[in-house]
Amino acid sequence: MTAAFALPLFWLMVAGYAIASAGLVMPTRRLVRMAVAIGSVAGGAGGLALACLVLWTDASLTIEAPAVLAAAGGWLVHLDRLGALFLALVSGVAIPVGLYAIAYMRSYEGRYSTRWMAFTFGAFLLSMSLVTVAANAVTFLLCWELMAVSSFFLVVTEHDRQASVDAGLWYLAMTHAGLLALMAAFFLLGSGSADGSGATFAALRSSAGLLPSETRAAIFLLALLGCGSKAGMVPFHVWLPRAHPAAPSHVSALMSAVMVKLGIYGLLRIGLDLLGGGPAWWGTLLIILGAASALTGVLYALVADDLKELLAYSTVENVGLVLLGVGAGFLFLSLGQPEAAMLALSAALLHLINHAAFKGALFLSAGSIVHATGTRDINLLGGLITRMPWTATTLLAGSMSIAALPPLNGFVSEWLLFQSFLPGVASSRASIAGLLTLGVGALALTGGLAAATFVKAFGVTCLAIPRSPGAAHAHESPGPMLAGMALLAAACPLLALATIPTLTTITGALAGVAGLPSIAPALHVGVTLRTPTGMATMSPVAVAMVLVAVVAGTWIVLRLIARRPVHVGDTWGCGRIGQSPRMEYTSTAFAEPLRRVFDQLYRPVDDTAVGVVRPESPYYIESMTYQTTIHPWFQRVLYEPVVQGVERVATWTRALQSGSVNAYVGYIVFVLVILLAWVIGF
Amino acid sequence: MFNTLGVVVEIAQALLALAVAPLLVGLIRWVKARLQNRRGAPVWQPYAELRKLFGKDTIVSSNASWIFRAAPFVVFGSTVVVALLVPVFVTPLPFNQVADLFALVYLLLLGTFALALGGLDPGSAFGGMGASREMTIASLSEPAIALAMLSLALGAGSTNLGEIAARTIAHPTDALSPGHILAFAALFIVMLAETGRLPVDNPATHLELTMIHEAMVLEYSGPALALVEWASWLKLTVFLTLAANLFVPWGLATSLAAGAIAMAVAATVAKLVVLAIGLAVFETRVAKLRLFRVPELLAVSFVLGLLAVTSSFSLR
Amino acid sequence: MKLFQKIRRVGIVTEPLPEGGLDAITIVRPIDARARRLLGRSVGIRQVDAGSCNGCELEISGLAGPTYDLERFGLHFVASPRHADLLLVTGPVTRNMEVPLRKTYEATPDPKLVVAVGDCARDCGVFAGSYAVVGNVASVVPVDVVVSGCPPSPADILRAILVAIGRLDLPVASAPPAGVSPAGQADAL
Amino acid sequence: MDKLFSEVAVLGASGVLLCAILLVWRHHIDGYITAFKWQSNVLAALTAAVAYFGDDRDLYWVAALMVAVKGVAIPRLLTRLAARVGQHRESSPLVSTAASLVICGLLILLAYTAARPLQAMAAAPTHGGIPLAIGLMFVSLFVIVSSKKAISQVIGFLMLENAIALLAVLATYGVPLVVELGVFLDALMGFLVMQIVLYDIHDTFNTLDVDALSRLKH
Repeated sequence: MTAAFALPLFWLMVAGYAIASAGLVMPTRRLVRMAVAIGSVAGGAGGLALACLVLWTDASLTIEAPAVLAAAGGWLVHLDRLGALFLALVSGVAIPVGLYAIAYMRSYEGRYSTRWMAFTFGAFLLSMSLVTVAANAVTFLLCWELMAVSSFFLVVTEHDRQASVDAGLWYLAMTHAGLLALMAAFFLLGSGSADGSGATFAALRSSAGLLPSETRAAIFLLALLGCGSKAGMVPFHVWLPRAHPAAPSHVSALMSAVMVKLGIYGLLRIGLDLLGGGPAWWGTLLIILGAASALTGVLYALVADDLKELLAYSTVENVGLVLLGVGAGFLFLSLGQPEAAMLALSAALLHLINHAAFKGALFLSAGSIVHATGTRDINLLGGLITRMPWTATTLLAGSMSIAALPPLNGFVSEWLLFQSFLPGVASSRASIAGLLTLGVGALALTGGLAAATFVKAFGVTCLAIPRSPGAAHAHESPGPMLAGMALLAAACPLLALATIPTLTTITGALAGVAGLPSIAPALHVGVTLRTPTGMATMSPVAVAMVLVAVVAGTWIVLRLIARRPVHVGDTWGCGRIGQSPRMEYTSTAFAEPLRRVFDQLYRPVDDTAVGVVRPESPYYIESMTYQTTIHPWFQRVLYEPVVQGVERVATWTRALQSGSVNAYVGYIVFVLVILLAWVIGF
Repeated sequence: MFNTLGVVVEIAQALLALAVAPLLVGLIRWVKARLQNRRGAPVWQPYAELRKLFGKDTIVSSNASWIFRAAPFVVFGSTVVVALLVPVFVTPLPFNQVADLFALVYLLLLGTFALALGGLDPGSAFGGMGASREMTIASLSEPAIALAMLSLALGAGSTNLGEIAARTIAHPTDALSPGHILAFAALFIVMLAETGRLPVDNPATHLELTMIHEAMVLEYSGPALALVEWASWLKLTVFLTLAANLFVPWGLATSLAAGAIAMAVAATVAKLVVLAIGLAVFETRVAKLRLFRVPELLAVSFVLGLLAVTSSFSLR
Repeated sequence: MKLFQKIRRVGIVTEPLPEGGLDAITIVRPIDARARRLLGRSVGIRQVDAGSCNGCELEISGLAGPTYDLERFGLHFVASPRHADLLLVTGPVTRNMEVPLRKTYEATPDPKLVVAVGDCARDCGVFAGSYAVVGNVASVVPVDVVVSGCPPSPADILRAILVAIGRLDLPVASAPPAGVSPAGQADAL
Repeated sequence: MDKLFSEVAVLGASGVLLCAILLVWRHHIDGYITAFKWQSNVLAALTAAVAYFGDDRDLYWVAALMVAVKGVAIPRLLTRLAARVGQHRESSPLVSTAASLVICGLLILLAYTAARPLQAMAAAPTHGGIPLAIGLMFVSLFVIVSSKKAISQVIGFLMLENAIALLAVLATYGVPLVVELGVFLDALMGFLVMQIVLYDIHDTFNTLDVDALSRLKH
């Protein structure tokens, strides 16, 4: 009976996002904003309800429209549980982001076209939702491309800023390279099914097993390229730290919290569902790339001084963590340990969902800060906790979650990731045990560095004295923005408390996919998590309760026994007369020790300029400027040669373009002669 | 069998750890004073310090927010929760099921995180410096801890502390296995770094530029300072107890019989005293490292952890 | 190993605090009873050099050494006035050190004590009347106990601290130290 | 008994490897020599333990010789050498210390992965230590590759010799005494030759920085 609701809910979702897009034709700016908010909340609610329906009951949704795009195989929508999990993610984040947009879009009014923004925003949400329900190659690729194009327009919203345009171009180039790879992957996948059933996923799934192993490997690598570039996996992540900061903050939140996750979805869909897993090196490759992403992401997040760039790099890190889990899942499947694989994949997906909550909250808080202070530079912020208490609180909640601190949700999923590696370390195969041991090390280092990064991100941004007039005169953001932020921030503790239901839903979605057990193994006893191999138990609810009880108990006891007054005084500074923000530690200073430790990776370019007052003595110094820049290695090693090569080829081809008709005819004759010679010769 | 009584014993042993922590620090200070040919403060001196601090007024910087006031409670609370997890006398207890070694690490990280924010909040240069250094060391010691624990977990087949201790009690020769010894060495180095002992940080320094832990708490006064200090002493006690009861758990009670517990109390106290004296002698012997050699020390600890894991592989 | 052999050979060198010799010490004002009750067994000392010639500092640094070993009485130097219970102030207060001294006093949580060490701290000593000097310590912050001497011996300083916290008995002095006002004198000159 | 034996073997091998790690951590040539000395002594102790458990009289002699030659004589010679050429510090290593340590860790892991089949082949209770011995070889080679001073390279070579001895002890309970003696003699001769070469380098270039050797090309 419940299945009957599926179709109306689907159309509610589509209609909601259509309303958001209809902002394009609204007569007043106010109506534009209202359309976006109402549309995305309604669409999100519809999508979330639909996803829950599919996840928790045996309902499913199938819509066929073979007439549309008939030549390419027709339009086919089918929502299964794996897709529903991601649909829930898209919809769940769409609601707070829609609320947030009501107020946030105001700051763009008058400068940029909010109508166009509304249209592309609606299209972006719709296309992301449709990616999760697409059930054949053409639908999937079409929605994928729509998602890329609509988000491209959102990235270049501030089209008069060079940085935004550059970011947009990088994004466009990378995402289209990825699209080409995905098209090739689907083409290869389809080459197995001769009956021309239009490359539906069901057909691809059944025929994929018959493909030769080289083709399967090629498909996997192409999918990895296509989905990895979308997910921000190292080394295809270069667009991410540019595009996410450049986009308006509610869009950054969507891109970081949701869109990159669809890259993971694509990888799971193609690699696991359609191909059914592969040999051990697939998992190994994913683990290596995941560890590289996690470490690269967190190391660059650590030294970033731009708040949104920091968050963007931390997205790369978290995608790396998810990939570590996914890789372990692939690896265990190939080793014939489906229970361990289930644990690893569930841990990865749980982290993915948790990351959506805290990264969404963080990006929205960052947007609120940018909105209030007009800067993203952490070195110019400070003291916001007294000026913007709510924003600071949501930023703190997000920071603590992402630093994997108990009792919040990031802790639970990182704990599960650790645990999911243990069965592999205990494996008797030396190479796998060694690989996963290093994986555990990488996971731990990432966790520690992430904590340092977010002490900096929260501490320098929100605490102490403001470092610029903008920060000093900051004001709290309007209600709708706070509501959006609060929803996502509240999700952090709630998801931690609701770990067991969430995890059950995830295992339910994964059950039966590829070689995973069709009846999900229980990962818990009551409220206590328990890994199937019996390696460990942990109860997030009990940890949270005990922690809160002890902290509160300490507070009460101290109130009873130590009742001495509290005075307010100056910060101690060895008796100096006044305190100025220039005496505080800055973001750059905070990261300096770790930057020195990882000097060989960062290879910073330092530049010290000393203004000497008297030429006769170098000790009378008027001013001193210290500048340091870090040029990311992937940029230097991987991309610059490519870009230079393209430029060289372009210069060379320009020489061909003489503009003279004689030359062009000459080329034609030349080619003809060559061709004739070839025909005669062979 | 463990339920109500077990919870009571659990809480009792955490409270006892809390009560003993100042004494342990006092003992270390006393031994160090004697090794410096001084008479030194009596071993119960830390209790006098706590009593005094709880009776003093508090001065809070005008720049500080609620984070500064809340941080000591979070630091103290998270450390107490860790103390609840550690098998002090009896193993396994109900709380064993609630969290394991990895959770323990993240609980400690919660305290470090809170204290670093508390250091940054008043806006003083020292606080920022301390926070930055503390996070540097905490983050770099993370992989070493993880690998040391991995090696322990591989031996016991579990990451829950109770099972690890129980396993070693059941197989006493395991305590001498190379994986165990190397993991102990790795964890010992991490302990020095995490609890701010020599050669990483000098707990008795007065020079701001060489401080790590102390620099973060320069702004705290009165009861808040008492909480922070007590938490750091408890952290040291917890680490020493872990070292004693995970690596040489002999004497640990496996039931709630009165005789067994009495034995366990005696054994634990004896082990803690030995470790404390050992630590004091070690601290007398070594000089403080330059800050930028600390990462090298932690790299040694990481390699030790890796070696511990490899050794336990090799014995399979 | 050589280190520990040497430690064993040298043995404990701390000397017992010599009896008597309280003449150098003056209690300036009645000491807060709560401070005495609270600080009996544990005192954090913050030393403030308010313009001293470093003679007194040299003697004070002897306190922490093995011979005088102030730690045996539960006294210890701290790194921040926030942790301190007792300020040990030396030197005539120079113009540049007036605000820092006051700020240090304000930064120390109650209950707190102030011990002025040396003749300069008592009455500006040889610097009395200098244009660079604001006045004695008592003219800037409330002083509880004064130790005379140029410089006072470590034993005197130690005894003064013990007097301040009530571990040694000394009747309250009848007359406060001569309140010189060097600034006024400078004007007169 | 066999379990205890294999644990002692792995423990001893770990100890030997640990000394190598210690050597990588130290900056001073003195520290290098001390680490090498301890390594040789641990190796000798391990050899004695293998002699006891394996009931092989000859190995006791080998152990005693190890202490005498590698534990006492060579460190002394090295100290004299270092004092004479005024070398106290591996001043600017090619790779930073922390990075070297991590690389060594990875090399050990790699050695374990690579030597696992080898270990499975050897049936002796000592076989658990074989990967560690191979790891030690890698670490010694890394020390030779990454050090800039000729004297630290010499210590690296000596450590490599220790690694081979360790492998021999663990894999086959030590080669026959005669062969072992030959190896010793070889090592000693090699060391003496190197000493002469070192003096020559020092006299010619007034430094022991091996970078200076590239000047020979001109």
